[in-house]
Amino acid sequence: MIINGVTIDETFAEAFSMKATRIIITAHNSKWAMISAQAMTGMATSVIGCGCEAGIERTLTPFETPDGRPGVSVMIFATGRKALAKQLENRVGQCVLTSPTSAVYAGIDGGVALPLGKNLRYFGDGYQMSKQIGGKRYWRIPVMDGEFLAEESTGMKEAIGGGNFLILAESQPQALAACDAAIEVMERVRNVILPFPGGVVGSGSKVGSKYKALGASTNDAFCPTLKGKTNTELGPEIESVMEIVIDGLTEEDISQAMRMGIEAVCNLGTGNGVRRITAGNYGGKLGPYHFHLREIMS
Amino acid sequence: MTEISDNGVFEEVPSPFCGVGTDDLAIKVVGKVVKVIKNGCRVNTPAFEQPIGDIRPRVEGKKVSLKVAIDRAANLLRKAQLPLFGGLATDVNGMRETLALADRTGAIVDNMNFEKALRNFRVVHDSGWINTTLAEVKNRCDLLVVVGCDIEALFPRFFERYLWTEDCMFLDDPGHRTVVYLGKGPSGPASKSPSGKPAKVLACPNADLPEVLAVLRALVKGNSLDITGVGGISVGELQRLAMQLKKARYGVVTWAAGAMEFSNADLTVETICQMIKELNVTTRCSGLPLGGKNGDQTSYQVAGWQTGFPSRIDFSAGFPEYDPYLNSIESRLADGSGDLLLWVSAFDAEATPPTTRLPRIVLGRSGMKFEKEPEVFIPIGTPGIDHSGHAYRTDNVVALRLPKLRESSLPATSDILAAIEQALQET
Amino acid sequence: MSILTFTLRNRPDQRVDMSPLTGNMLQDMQIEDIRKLTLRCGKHKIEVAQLFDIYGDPGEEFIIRNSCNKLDYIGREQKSGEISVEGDAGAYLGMSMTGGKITVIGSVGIFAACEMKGGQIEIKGNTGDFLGGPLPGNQQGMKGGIVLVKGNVGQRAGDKMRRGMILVEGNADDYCGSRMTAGTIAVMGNTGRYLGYGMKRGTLLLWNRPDIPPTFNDCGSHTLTFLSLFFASIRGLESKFSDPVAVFNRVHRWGGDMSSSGRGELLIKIG
Amino acid sequence: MLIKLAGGTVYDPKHGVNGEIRDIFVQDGRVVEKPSDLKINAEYDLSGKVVMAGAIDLHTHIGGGKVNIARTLMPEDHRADPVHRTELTRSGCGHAAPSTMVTGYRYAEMGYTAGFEPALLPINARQAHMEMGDIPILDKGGYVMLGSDDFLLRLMAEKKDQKAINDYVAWTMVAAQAIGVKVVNPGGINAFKFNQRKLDLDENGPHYGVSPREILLCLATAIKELGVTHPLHIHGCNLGVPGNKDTTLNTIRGLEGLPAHLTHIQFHSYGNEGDFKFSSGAAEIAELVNANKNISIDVGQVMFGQTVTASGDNMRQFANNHHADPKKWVCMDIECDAGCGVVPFRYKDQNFVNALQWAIGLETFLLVDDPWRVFLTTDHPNGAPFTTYPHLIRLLMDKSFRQDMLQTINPSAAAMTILGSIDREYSLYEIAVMTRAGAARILGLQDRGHLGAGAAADITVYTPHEDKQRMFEKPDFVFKDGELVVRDGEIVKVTWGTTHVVRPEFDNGIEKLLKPYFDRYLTMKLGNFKIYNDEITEDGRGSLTEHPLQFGGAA
Repeated sequence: MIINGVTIDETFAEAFSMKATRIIITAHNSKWAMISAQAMTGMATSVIGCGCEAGIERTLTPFETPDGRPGVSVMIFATGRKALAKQLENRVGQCVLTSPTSAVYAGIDGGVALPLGKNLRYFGDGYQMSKQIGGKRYWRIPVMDGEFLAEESTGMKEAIGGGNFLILAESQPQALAACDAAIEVMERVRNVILPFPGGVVGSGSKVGSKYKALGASTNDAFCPTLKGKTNTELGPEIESVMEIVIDGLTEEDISQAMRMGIEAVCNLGTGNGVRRITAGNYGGKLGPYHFHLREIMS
Repeated sequence: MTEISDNGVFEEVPSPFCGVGTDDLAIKVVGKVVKVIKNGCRVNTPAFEQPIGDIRPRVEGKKVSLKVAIDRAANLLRKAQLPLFGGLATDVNGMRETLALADRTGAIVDNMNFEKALRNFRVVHDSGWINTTLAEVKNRCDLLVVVGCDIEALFPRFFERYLWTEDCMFLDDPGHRTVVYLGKGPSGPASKSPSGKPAKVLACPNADLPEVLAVLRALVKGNSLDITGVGGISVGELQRLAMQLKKARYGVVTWAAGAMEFSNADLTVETICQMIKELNVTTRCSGLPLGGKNGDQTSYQVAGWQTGFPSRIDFSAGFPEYDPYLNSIESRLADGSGDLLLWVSAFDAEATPPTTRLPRIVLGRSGMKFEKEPEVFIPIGTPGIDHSGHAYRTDNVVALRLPKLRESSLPATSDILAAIEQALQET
Repeated sequence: MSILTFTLRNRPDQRVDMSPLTGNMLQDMQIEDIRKLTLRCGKHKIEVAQLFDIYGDPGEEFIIRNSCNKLDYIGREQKSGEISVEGDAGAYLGMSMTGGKITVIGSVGIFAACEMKGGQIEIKGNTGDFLGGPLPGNQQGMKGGIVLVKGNVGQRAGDKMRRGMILVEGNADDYCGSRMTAGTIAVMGNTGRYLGYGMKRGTLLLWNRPDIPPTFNDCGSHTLTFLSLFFASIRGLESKFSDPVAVFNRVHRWGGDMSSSGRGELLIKIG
Repeated sequence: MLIKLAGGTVYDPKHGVNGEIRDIFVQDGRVVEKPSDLKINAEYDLSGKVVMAGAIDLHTHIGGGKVNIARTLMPEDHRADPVHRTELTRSGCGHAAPSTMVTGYRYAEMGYTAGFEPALLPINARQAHMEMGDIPILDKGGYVMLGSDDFLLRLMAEKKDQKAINDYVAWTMVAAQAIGVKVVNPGGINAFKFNQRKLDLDENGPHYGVSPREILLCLATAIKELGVTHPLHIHGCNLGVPGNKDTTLNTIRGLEGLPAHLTHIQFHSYGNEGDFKFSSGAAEIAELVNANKNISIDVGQVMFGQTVTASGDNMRQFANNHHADPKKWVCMDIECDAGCGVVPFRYKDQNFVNALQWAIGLETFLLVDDPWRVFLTTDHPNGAPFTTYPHLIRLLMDKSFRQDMLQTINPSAAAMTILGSIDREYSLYEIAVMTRAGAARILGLQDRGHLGAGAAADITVYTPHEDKQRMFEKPDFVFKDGELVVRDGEIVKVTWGTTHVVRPEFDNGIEKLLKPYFDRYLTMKLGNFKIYNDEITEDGRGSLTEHPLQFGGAA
């Protein structure tokens, strides 16, 4: 398959089962809601190194938040319920509770409950108060800037992590420009996050390493400077490869994000140095979800 | 046991009237005339000496035989859809029969003073208390806090018998006990110590007592408050009282629920009792509810063991249902659901039934007078004068054996009610 | 299809225990069987049809017409369904109900919403004492649901309340929120004396400044985020509380009752 | 009136009758030898039925101030178990602290014909008798409570001789119309009034400097010397305190061979081992009980569910108030006599401590060898209401049922008990011993608890059933003093039982000490304090039955 001169490989992205939740952070203004969200999703690119993958889903207008203030919706993915609960509590405790004027609410109702205010309340040292409003329980925790409001818990959902595609371009600036174009549209998709910095991975990895201590190492088959030294996947015209990783709640969500991203990349076409789109997989043995690029784009 | 001496004087006579279990009266009986000759008081003397009035029962104002009166009462009860049994001032056996008859006729029973007693009962229902009894007060109490009542007006011999005693097992000098009044002050000198030291009075209107007690409890807890005073009492004074309570070895806080004439006074009693519980974390302190005159406590005790509930019990469903608000006689007269009033008042001829359009059966102390003649009036004897019996005193622990002092031919409450129950079964 | 309607024929002499009639109990019954249901009335059990004229079709919804203050326990333990009371209601309205709705056009007696656990009660008139309280001896009053009173409420509203909301458009008498352990009581009118007496936790949200009880301490003026949620949650009610102009989140906060555990609050609207 | 109970399978341990088919004849309320020529007025064919004497509960709180406080404290408990009136029976309330009439009905409906109130405060004995006077059908009696009363402690502090103490004990028993003497947390209730929160066996109490051990010895000696059959009824120190088994072991050893009954011993059999510092001391205690023939016990079994605890031990009840469920409780100091504490409890099978308490009680039942010296009680209502007895009997008689129950309790507690390894199953004969013959013997009721000629015809007839709970909760017939009062588990006649008392002799000179003490320190006159016979008998339905004293070694 070739779209606008860009070759779509006959391959698939291999993705994994994860657990995910969403929370809503609000603040006095959108700036501070965003600062809190960015802080709590910081260093959350890969479960392997960070314990979770987290990202900002989107910003919310005052009409969309429970308390009528500007907000940000954040999603966080981990391999299991316990890990997710721990990361959620740590990150909300360290980055949302501490952030001035903030409040935090569930972004998913129902399902297995993950503690939000339920444990954070103890920060109140006995002065915390619970309120049940509209069938939900909230904790009001007295803090220096006023009162920190946290919903008792948020819901957890089954989710998918590791949707991806790789952009193969003639130069580094052209690969980056293609990523920018993809990210811009993919950010509009609901129920997904792009956990890596700015959504882009410049250093994709393979499983295993010659060094025993490491579980993953550089994906040499896609490293352009190793073309002559390794069993390369790259043709001579490729000088830079970048990857976009997508975590989402459902296969449809991820497929949609991939389609929109690849479309945007393909729209740039060969004239902008984009030559090929491929995807990362492990031969289909590790992850239960396979996102076939050509099916997605057909 | 009450002994009759050679000169016709009964010694060591217990009183069912005063509530505090006075049992050292000497009473001379000549014929049907009773005279208190020793240890009388404003409450007991007139109660014992009340002369006998009619001894013949009346039906619609006409003197009739006891049998006619009983049959008429039984007939009225048989027809009634919801008889109301009120007053309930009688002895243990009288109350036993009252409940038996109420159970049989599906009546509502409500003691005439329960509105007041409920201020204590709701506290026991809801949260409980730490209380003490009169002998412990006598031998241990080193600080007495009197909340909202003028003890000597209500219980004239309280101080003499239980505080300013000659002997005391655990205090070097019972005359050194400290007395503090909160709310109403004393009307006379009884609370003054033998050496002439008057009680300290932190006076406030009744309506401020809920808040004054709340402040005191907060201070006992060690909480600080924004205010400088409450009900005209400075917080400093209350802080001092809180310290006194904490330092006392055996503090006693007393109140008379009957004197707490403001709405929801049970919440104030609860505040007192919770405060006492909190004081007991480090020291000893107890409550002493005062009351129990004229058989009130007796009626609650017997109802308690026969039904589980103290008063305002509705038997109409075939089992006792307690509703301390809806089952008041007042409420059932107002809503029209009660259609017969049976009134028992064996101690006080003044304690007459409410005037109502309903037919009334009255078992009253001989001499009782009515604004409106009841359908049936049966004069009854007074326990402890006309017949023997049992009555409880205020602390609920001690039941007194009441002796018979004279031959008056006035029947006991229980005899009449049993006869009515019998008459009901016979037809 | 018309709504099942019970029209009280005469004001009964005895108080009537209406608890067998709830939305969830009647919805699957035949009209003949409903007519034969017995209600306790004083010493007697009498059939519903002796007290009421009955017409309409059984369903989750029904109407009690010509009601009076001797009909006790209306909607007791109701799980679902809707009862409309045209007239007054007696004591214990909606006691222990867990769901559904009761609307009363008139006024109600003591202990309305006693130990209520869920659902909604709307009273257009006034209520007696102990709204949302527990039975004597029980440790928890209302535990959930919403009670909206358009008139005034009696003394001791929300006694030992544990959860849920009581919304009063009119005035609240003395001892409002006594011994509350949680929950919210909002009063648009005036409140009586001894507010929050013995209150452990919970919120009294007031439109008008009351006499501050001496055992509540000043915690200053604040903008509280949770109030936005509170108002949002009742936006759907037909009430002054849902009027957008009623919404505020700036309050003066008083903490107490310091004679108890002192974690409750009076929140008084500013401005 | 002659009644023949024909062909039942009789268990009458006093006479060694173990499941033999016998006819029993009843005349004028008594069991009689087979009459030769009299006409039989009524005959009951009891073939296939089990026949025992009426059961006797020797420790049940059925009357007195603390019971009425418990009733007042628990309106919600009454609302949950209303009892309707019938043509025959009065209405009332049931469950944890039932009304007096219901107490009588429900006991009788389970085949019980006597119950003894173990905590008659002298000053409150009048009330206890009046409450018990309203308990139908059952015989009753009470143990007067001494040991924290200031008068006794004064006598001891003044080193008065044992005779003075004997006189005081006897005088009090007679004045209070008692059949025994109970001591509760000896000296401890008194110490609590001086703000002391704990009093160990060998610790001298405040003010008087008298130790609990001295009080126990002094009272147990008095009982023995006075010839009162029922040995001193002991509710020991440190009730409910983890590790209190050592106190209990020392108490038994300290009695120096004097007869004594240790009541609700389950609450006094706690070790302090394990992760939760709470463990079973039942095995050690049972071993010592087995070795000391002077000792009898009742268990005070805990059963799961709501109840209300009522005790004279306000020192310990105050300490336990934070366990109150629902959260309300009452404590009282009473008249220089004793005290009381009433605390509602909800024993939960998933609660480690409660579950282990349950197991400790059962271990005690099963490890004490001699059923003549261990009695079936829940310390009603403290461990559970008496209505749980049939369930308890099943636990004792049915190992596999016991094992099934063990599986359902808190697993940490299950792991801490040896219950699973005990194979013993009580036989019907042993049940008859512990609930009838043994109880009558230890109380000195010579004409109760057995079916020999001359015995009061208190007889219970059961249908044998694999499920012993079913068998014991609904007897076919119960006769009280020869009258059929229960048929198929329901009351068919309401009678009134007697009040059992003993009247040890004393030197009236003790009143020379008592009268001035009453006048100076108490609030009642000595003469008004005593309970006179006519107070119990005047209503025409109460009666008093005096039992003889025993000299030269009881039992």
